Amino acid sequence: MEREARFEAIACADPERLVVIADEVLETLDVEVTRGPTVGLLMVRVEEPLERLPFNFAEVTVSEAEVAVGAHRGYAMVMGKSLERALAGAVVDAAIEAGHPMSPRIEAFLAEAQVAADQAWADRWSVIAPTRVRFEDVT
Amino acid sequence: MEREARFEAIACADPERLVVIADEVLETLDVEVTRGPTVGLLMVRVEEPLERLPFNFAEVTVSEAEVAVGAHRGYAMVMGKSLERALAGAVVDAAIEAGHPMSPRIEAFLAEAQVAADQAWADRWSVIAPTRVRFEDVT
Amino acid sequence: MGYSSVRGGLDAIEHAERLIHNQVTDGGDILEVSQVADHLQLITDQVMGEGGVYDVELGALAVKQAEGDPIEAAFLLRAYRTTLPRVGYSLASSGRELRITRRISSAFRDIPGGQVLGRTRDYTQRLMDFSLLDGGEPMPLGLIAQADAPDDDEFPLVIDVLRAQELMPAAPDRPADIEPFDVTREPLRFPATRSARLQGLARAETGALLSLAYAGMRGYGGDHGYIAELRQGDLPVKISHPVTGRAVNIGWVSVTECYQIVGGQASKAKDRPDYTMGYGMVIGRNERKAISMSIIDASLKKEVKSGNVIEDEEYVLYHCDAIESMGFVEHLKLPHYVDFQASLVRTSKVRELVKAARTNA
Amino acid sequence: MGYSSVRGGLDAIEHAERLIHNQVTDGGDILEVSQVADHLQLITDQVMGEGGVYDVELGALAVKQAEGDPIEAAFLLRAYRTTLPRVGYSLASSGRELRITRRISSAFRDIPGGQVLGRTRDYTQRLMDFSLLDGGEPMPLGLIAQADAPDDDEFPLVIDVLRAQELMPAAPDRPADIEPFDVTREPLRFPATRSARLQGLARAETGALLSLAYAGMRGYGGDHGYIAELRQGDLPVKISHPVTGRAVNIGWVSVTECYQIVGGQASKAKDRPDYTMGYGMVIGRNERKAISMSIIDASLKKEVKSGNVIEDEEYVLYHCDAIESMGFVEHLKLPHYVDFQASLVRTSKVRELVKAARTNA
Repeated sequence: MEREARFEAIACADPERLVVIADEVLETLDVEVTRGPTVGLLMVRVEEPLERLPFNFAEVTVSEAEVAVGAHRGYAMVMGKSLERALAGAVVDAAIEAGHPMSPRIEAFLAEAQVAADQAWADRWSVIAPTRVRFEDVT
Repeated sequence: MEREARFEAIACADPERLVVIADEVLETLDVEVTRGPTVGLLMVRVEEPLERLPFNFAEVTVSEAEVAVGAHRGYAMVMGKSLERALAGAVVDAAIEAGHPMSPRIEAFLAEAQVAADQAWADRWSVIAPTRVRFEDVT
Repeated sequence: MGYSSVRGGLDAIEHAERLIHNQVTDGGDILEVSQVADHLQLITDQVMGEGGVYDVELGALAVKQAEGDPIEAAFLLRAYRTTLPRVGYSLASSGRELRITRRISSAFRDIPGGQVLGRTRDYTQRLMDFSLLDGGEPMPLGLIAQADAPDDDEFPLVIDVLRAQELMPAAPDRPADIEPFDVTREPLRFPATRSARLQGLARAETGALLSLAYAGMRGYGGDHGYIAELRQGDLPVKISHPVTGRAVNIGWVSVTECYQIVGGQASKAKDRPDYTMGYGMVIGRNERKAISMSIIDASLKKEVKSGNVIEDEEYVLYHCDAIESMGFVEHLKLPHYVDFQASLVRTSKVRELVKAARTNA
Repeated sequence: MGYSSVRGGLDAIEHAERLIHNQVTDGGDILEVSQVADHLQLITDQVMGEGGVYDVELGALAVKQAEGDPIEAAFLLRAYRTTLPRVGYSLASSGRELRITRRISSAFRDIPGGQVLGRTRDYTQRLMDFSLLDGGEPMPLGLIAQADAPDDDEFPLVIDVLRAQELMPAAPDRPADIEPFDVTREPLRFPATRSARLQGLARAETGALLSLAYAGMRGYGGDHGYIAELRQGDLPVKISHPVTGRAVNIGWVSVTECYQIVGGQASKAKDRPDYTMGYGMVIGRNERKAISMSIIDASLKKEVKSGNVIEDEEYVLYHCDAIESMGFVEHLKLPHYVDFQASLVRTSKVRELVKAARTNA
C-alpha cells in the first residue's frame, strides 16, 4: 500500500476501530507529537470549468496531526472535528513508516477500510441506478 | 352566557371533551345538519394602523358547521381542520338554543373552558413577564 | 419512440419519487411533525407566512415533507390551499388587539407599559451550543410568579405617542372604506393598491425581502428610520356571528408587527406632522421579515421616486414571492430539447453562412 | 441611572435568553441533531452553504439551536468558523470528479451516460402527504440489483459535447494561474475578480439569489439560456500530502452544480464559438441556488451591460449575503433613543421656526 493510499484509507477508516488499533500501537511505540492535533478549517477550492479558473468554494472542518517516531513522520488529516481520529491516524502512519511489527495488521485493517468505503459508495449508487434513463437506447 | 361568549368558548374548548358532550346530547336530540361540516380557509384581515386601511393578511384553516333543531340554529366555527369539533360545537350551541335539559351542564363546561383558556394565556404571560423592563421606573 | 422507453422513463420517475419519500420516512429516529412544530418554530412560522396559510400542524408537516427546504414547504402549503374552499373574510383585526409576548421600541426608551423583551436572541452572543448535541438541558427559570394577563390598554401603540405630540397624522376615526385587493383571487396589476402591496409583502419570501430592505438601507432607494415599535404576540381572528351579527373571536394567530417611522424632515412648505410610517405584519416569530417589510412599505410609499428598484412596486412585488420565482427558475430543469435544438440549428446555419461569406470575400 | 435598574435590565435579558434556550430544550420529544441531519437534509445543506462551512453535524446543530431559522443558523456557523484556525487551502477539485447521484440535461436529450434522475421532486405533484403525520411508511423500492459504481469517465461533461462541435471555446490546457480571491480574508473590492464573485455567490442566501435570478429572467438584465447539465453528487476534497507532495483525497463534500449555456447568437463579426456559460456550484442538494447562481454568473459576465441591477456586481454581491443584510437590518432593533431624540428635537425646532415665521408673516 503506497503512502497516499494509506493516507486515504486512514481518512475513511472507521474512527472507533482506528483509535483502538492506534492505542495498541502506542503500547509498544514511542511517539512524539510534532503538530496538533488540531481542529481547523480547510478552504476547498473548485475549478470553474469554462476558464478552468480556481475559486474558493467553501470551508470544511478538518482534524490534523503529525507525529515523529525517530526520523519517521506520521501524518493524518480527516474531515470533521475529531482530534482522536487525526492523532490515531498519524500514529498508525508513523508505525508503518517505522516498520513496527503491527504493520501487516494495520495495513490489512486499512485495506479493508478502503474496500468498505468503496462498497458503501457502490451501495449508494445501486439505489440511484434505477433512476438512470438512457434516451439513446430508444429506437 | 350570551350567545357570542358561548361561541368563543366552543372555539377554545378542549376538542375531545366537546365531542363527548355533543355525543351525549345527540342521544336525546334530533339534529339536522344544515351546513357542512366543512374545512375551509378564512382570509384574515388586518387593519394597517396609519391609514386604518384593511388588507388581506393570510388565510387560516377553519372548520365550520351549522345544524337545526326545529326552528333553532346551532353554529360553530373553530380554527384548524376538525369536522368533529365544528359539528360538535354546532350541536351543543343548538342544544342550548333549544333549551335541552343538558343545557346547564353544557354551559358549565363552556364556562370552564373559557376560564381554562384565559388561564393558559395568563400562564404564558407569567413566563414572559420577567422580561419586562420599565425604564420609566429608573430614577 | 418505442413504448418500452417510455415505460423505462416512468419507472425511473417513480423510483426517484420513492427515494425522496424514503429520505423522509426511512432510517432510525423518524422526525415527528410535533417535534418540528414544538422545536423548529421559526422555520414553521416562516413557511406558514410564505405559504400564506396559518395552520401550525400543516406548516410543520410541510417542513417535514420538504426535508426542511423552506421554499418547497411554502409551495406545498400554497398547493394545498387551492384544494380548500374559501369560507369568507374575517373582520379586520388591529395590532392594538395583540396579546403581547414581546414589544420593544428602539426610538423611545420610556414607552407606556415598558419594553417586553420576550423570547429573543438579540442580546446574546451567537455561540454554538454543543450541549445540544446531547439533547441539552432546559435552564432553570427561577421562581415564576403567577402574573395576571395584561389589561387590554396596557401596551398602547408607540405611534400614539407621536400622534399625541402632533408629529404624525391623527388616526382616522374609522377604517378606510375600501375593499382590500386579494392577490390570491386576482392577478396583481400595476399600479397596485396599497392593500395589494401589504398582502404581497406579508406573503413574501424572507430572504428576498431582507435583501431588498438591505439594499434600500444602503442607498438603493430605500427609506428607513427608526423602529417605533416591534411587537410579537397573538392576533385575534374575528368573524361576524351568522346569527347575531356581532363580532366573535374564533382563535388567535401568532404574528410579528413592525412600525417603522420615517421622515421627520420638516420644511417651511408644510406645517404639518411630517413623520410617516412603514408597516410590517407577518405570520409567526419573524422579526427579520417584519422589519424588512416595514422598510419596503415605507419605500414604496415615497411620493418622489429615485428610480431605484426598491421604490419600484412592480420590481418588488414580482420578485419577492418565492413560489413564483421558483416556478419560473426551476422550470429550466424540464426538458428544453426542442428549443435548444432550434437554437443550435439556427446558430450553425448562421455560422455556415458566415463561413461561406468569408470564403467568398 | 441607578444600579437597580441596570440589574433589572440584565435580569430581563438573562431571562429572555433562558426562554429561547428552553424553546429548544424543554418539553416532550426533544429534537435530536441526528434527526435534523438525516431527515431535514435540505435545510441543513442550505445552512452549511450560506454559512460557508461544510460539516453536517455542525449544520444540523445550528438548525436545531436556531429553531430552524435558516439565516440565524447560517449566522451561527459563520460565527463559529471565526473560532477555528485556517489549516490551508485544498487542491482545486473539478465538477468532472463528482461521484454522480443525479445528473440531467435540459438542453440535450441524448447525453453520454444518460440522464440520472436521482432523488427528485421535479416530476411529482406537490400534494401534502398526510400519512407523514403518523410517521409515514417507507415505500418499497423493489428489487435493487447491486450495481458497480460508475467509471470515472462514465458521465463526461455535457459542455464537452458543445466543445466537440466547436460551439464553445475549448478547455484551456491547464488551470488559470491566478490566486483566487478569498472573501473570508479580505473585504470585497470592486470591480471584483470572477473568483471573488463565484465565492460570494456560493455563500449567498438562497432566497435572495433566487429573487435576483428570477428578476434577471424576467428582463431585468439577466441572462439565461439552457441547463446544459445539472449535477449532484460528492466532490472530492484533496490536499497535497505533506511528506510525498502528491494529491490525496481526505473525503467528500455533497454539492450541486449547474452549467447554464447562454448566448448562441452568431454574428458576422465573430467566426468563433459563441455559446458561453454561467456556472453554479453550491453545497449540498440545492438546485434552486445552483441554477440561480449560474444565471447570475452569466449576467455578471456580460460585456455589454444594460444598467440593470442584476448585471451590477456591486448590487448583487453586496445584497445576496444574508449574514451581512441581517446584521444591518436587524441592528435597527437595538436602542436608537439618542439618535431619534436628536431627530425629534431638530424637527420640533424647525417646526417652531416655521410657526414663528408664519406668525410673523
